[in-house]
Amino acid sequence: MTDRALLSGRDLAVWRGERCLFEELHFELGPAQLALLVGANGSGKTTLLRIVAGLGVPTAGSVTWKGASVTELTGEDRAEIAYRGHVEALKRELTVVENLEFHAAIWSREQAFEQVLEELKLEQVAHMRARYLSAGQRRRVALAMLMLQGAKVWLLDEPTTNLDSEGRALLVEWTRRHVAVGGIAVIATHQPDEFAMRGALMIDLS
Amino acid sequence: MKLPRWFHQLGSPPYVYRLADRLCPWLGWLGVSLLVVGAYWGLVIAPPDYQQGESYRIIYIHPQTAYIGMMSYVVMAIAAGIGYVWRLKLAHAVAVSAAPIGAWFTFCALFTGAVWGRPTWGTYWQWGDPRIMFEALLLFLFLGYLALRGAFDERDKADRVTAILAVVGVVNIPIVHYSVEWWNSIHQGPTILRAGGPAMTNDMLAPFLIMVAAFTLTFYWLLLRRLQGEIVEREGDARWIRELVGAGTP
Amino acid sequence: MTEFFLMDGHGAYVWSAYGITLAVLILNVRLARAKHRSALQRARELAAQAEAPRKQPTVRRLQ
Amino acid sequence: MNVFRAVLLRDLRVAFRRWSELAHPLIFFVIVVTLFPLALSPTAAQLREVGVGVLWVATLLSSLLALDGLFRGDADDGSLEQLLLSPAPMTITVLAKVTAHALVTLVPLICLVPLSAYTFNIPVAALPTLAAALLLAAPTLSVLVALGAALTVSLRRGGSIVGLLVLPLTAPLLIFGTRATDLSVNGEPTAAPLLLLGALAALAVSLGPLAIAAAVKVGLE
Repeated sequence: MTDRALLSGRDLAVWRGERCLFEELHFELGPAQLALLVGANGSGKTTLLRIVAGLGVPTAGSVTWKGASVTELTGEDRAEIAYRGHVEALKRELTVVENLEFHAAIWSREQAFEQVLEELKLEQVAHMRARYLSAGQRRRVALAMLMLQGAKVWLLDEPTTNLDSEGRALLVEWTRRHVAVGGIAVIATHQPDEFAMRGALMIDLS
Repeated sequence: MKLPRWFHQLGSPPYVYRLADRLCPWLGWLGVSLLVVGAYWGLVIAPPDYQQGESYRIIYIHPQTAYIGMMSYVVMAIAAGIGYVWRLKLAHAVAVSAAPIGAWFTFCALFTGAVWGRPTWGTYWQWGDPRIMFEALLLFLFLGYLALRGAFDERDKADRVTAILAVVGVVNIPIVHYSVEWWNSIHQGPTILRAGGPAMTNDMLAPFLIMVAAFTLTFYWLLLRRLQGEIVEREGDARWIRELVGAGTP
Repeated sequence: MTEFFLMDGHGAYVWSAYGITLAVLILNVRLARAKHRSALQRARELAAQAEAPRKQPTVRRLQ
Repeated sequence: MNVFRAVLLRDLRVAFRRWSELAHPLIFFVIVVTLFPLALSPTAAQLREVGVGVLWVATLLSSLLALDGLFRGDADDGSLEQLLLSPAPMTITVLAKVTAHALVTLVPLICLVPLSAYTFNIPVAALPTLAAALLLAAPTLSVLVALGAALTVSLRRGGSIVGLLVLPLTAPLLIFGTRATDLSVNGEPTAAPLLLLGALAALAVSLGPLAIAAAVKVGLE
């Protein structure tokens, strides 16, 4: 059972000093499933998402991907989980293309990102330094990187911030398509109904 | 890797807390009595050194404090390493408890070493003596550890980051020690004084060893008392703490 | 008795060395005790407060 | 291997696009070196006596200046997280970043040192050994500085304590480095200290990245 592509968390708990953010949290996501993470600011959405990504360490409990703890993943298993935080991991001094080429080299993916850039209407700014991009454009480049990585699991932390309505629609559609073809997505958001679909898991931290 | 049962028992805070409560009285009283006996023997009964005279009596405390300082760093580094690898909160608690003790004793060793240097070599800060320089560097390592620990407000992160510094530090200690020794040998040539001073006659050896034992016992008493404080702090409102505190122990 | 303290001129060094060592020992004993006692005091305050409310998040499936 | 190359090239490119920041350690070095003759009497013999030590201490201090950009820049814009989550082992990435830092800060510094050796009228014959010693010390110094940066990556004002964390560990470098230069100034064989510097470099380059990678992982927890 464990080798089936399963992302599961068992009795997760996080304490900050004497304050408890959450405890005894269990969840299990199989292929083609979506989870929406909701809760007020500071309720621990980002903390939980980083724990699921394997960046953060819970005070108790563990998160496993295909049976192995997410903190011990290496090689291809590691590349199957994509995490997009509030900041877009763009070097301000590099152009959009240079940033994408760098990430392609890191995930050893061939660089077919021209098509994605067009869809995101970024082809004019492709050779502009990331420092001169607007917040919305930077968000779109982060989306391009997400597509480039081609990960099975998407962990997105409030991905719709700074995106205009057109960008949001694109994101929602891509997420739906990603889940439809068997991908897993965990999205921390303040507008869950934007992504809501039948069978989605709703994790409310507040 | 299956760890032996006692290792797990050592890993459970309530067990260690009660163990410390049982051990501390013995360590404390034995340590203090040995300190008194050793000091009296060293100051009054033992003969002065034919070469250095009375100031030689500092040999009954300086090497001991230096040895405790060094041992504290090793205890700290090993505990921090175990805490980091096996994620044992208790091991981090031991490391945190050992650090300030080590820093204080290294400072004390530095002071007594410098004071001892005054009559023997004519200066307070004898660059020639590699041990003084090594003590100073060890003190900086301790201060670095304590400063780094103080810079974090979240305890878990502070534990794991300072653990890395402690392990890197302990790997560097032999390197620093031998490079300082090497540096001293080229500048001053073989010192007339053997590292430990002139050979100790038997009646000097006895108080020396008593003081070593006394300082070791005191170190463990201090370590366990601080460890108990750390354990209570780290366990927060765990059930066994509520019972312990509810029972209103001192 | 005085020549015992004078230690033919080396007295100042010997006694200051023993003095600082004694001071460090006593200081550490007090610090260790204070740490233990304040931790227990803090634990008493925590014990007095009610058990922290359960913070289990709700996990439900959308229909 | 291409991850090493990718990270190295990226860091070099970013560094050169912010080239003004590269100059800070060099300027600091020159200032420290020129201040010392002011503080001491300008007699040739005494300056040479002190000069070697001053050059080495100035090199240690100015290498500390450039460390903030090593990890903090990546941590703030989120790329350090992505590097941690990438399939490549973090030690390779860290090694690439340390190499980039060494090339960008220490190599120019090493080129500068022989020039400033003139101010302390260190004989020209000693310059090759001085440069060799600095080159051998560069990897160890870079690893130590990178470790200091990694340990304080999540601290806002981490820079202030890195000196306290790193400088005690540079004592062996200082001892062997100055010794090698003194020996060459007196024309004696300098093999021993240089070999010891080489040994330290081997240890630093092999074990250092493990500790640095661990420190970065914990720093971002």
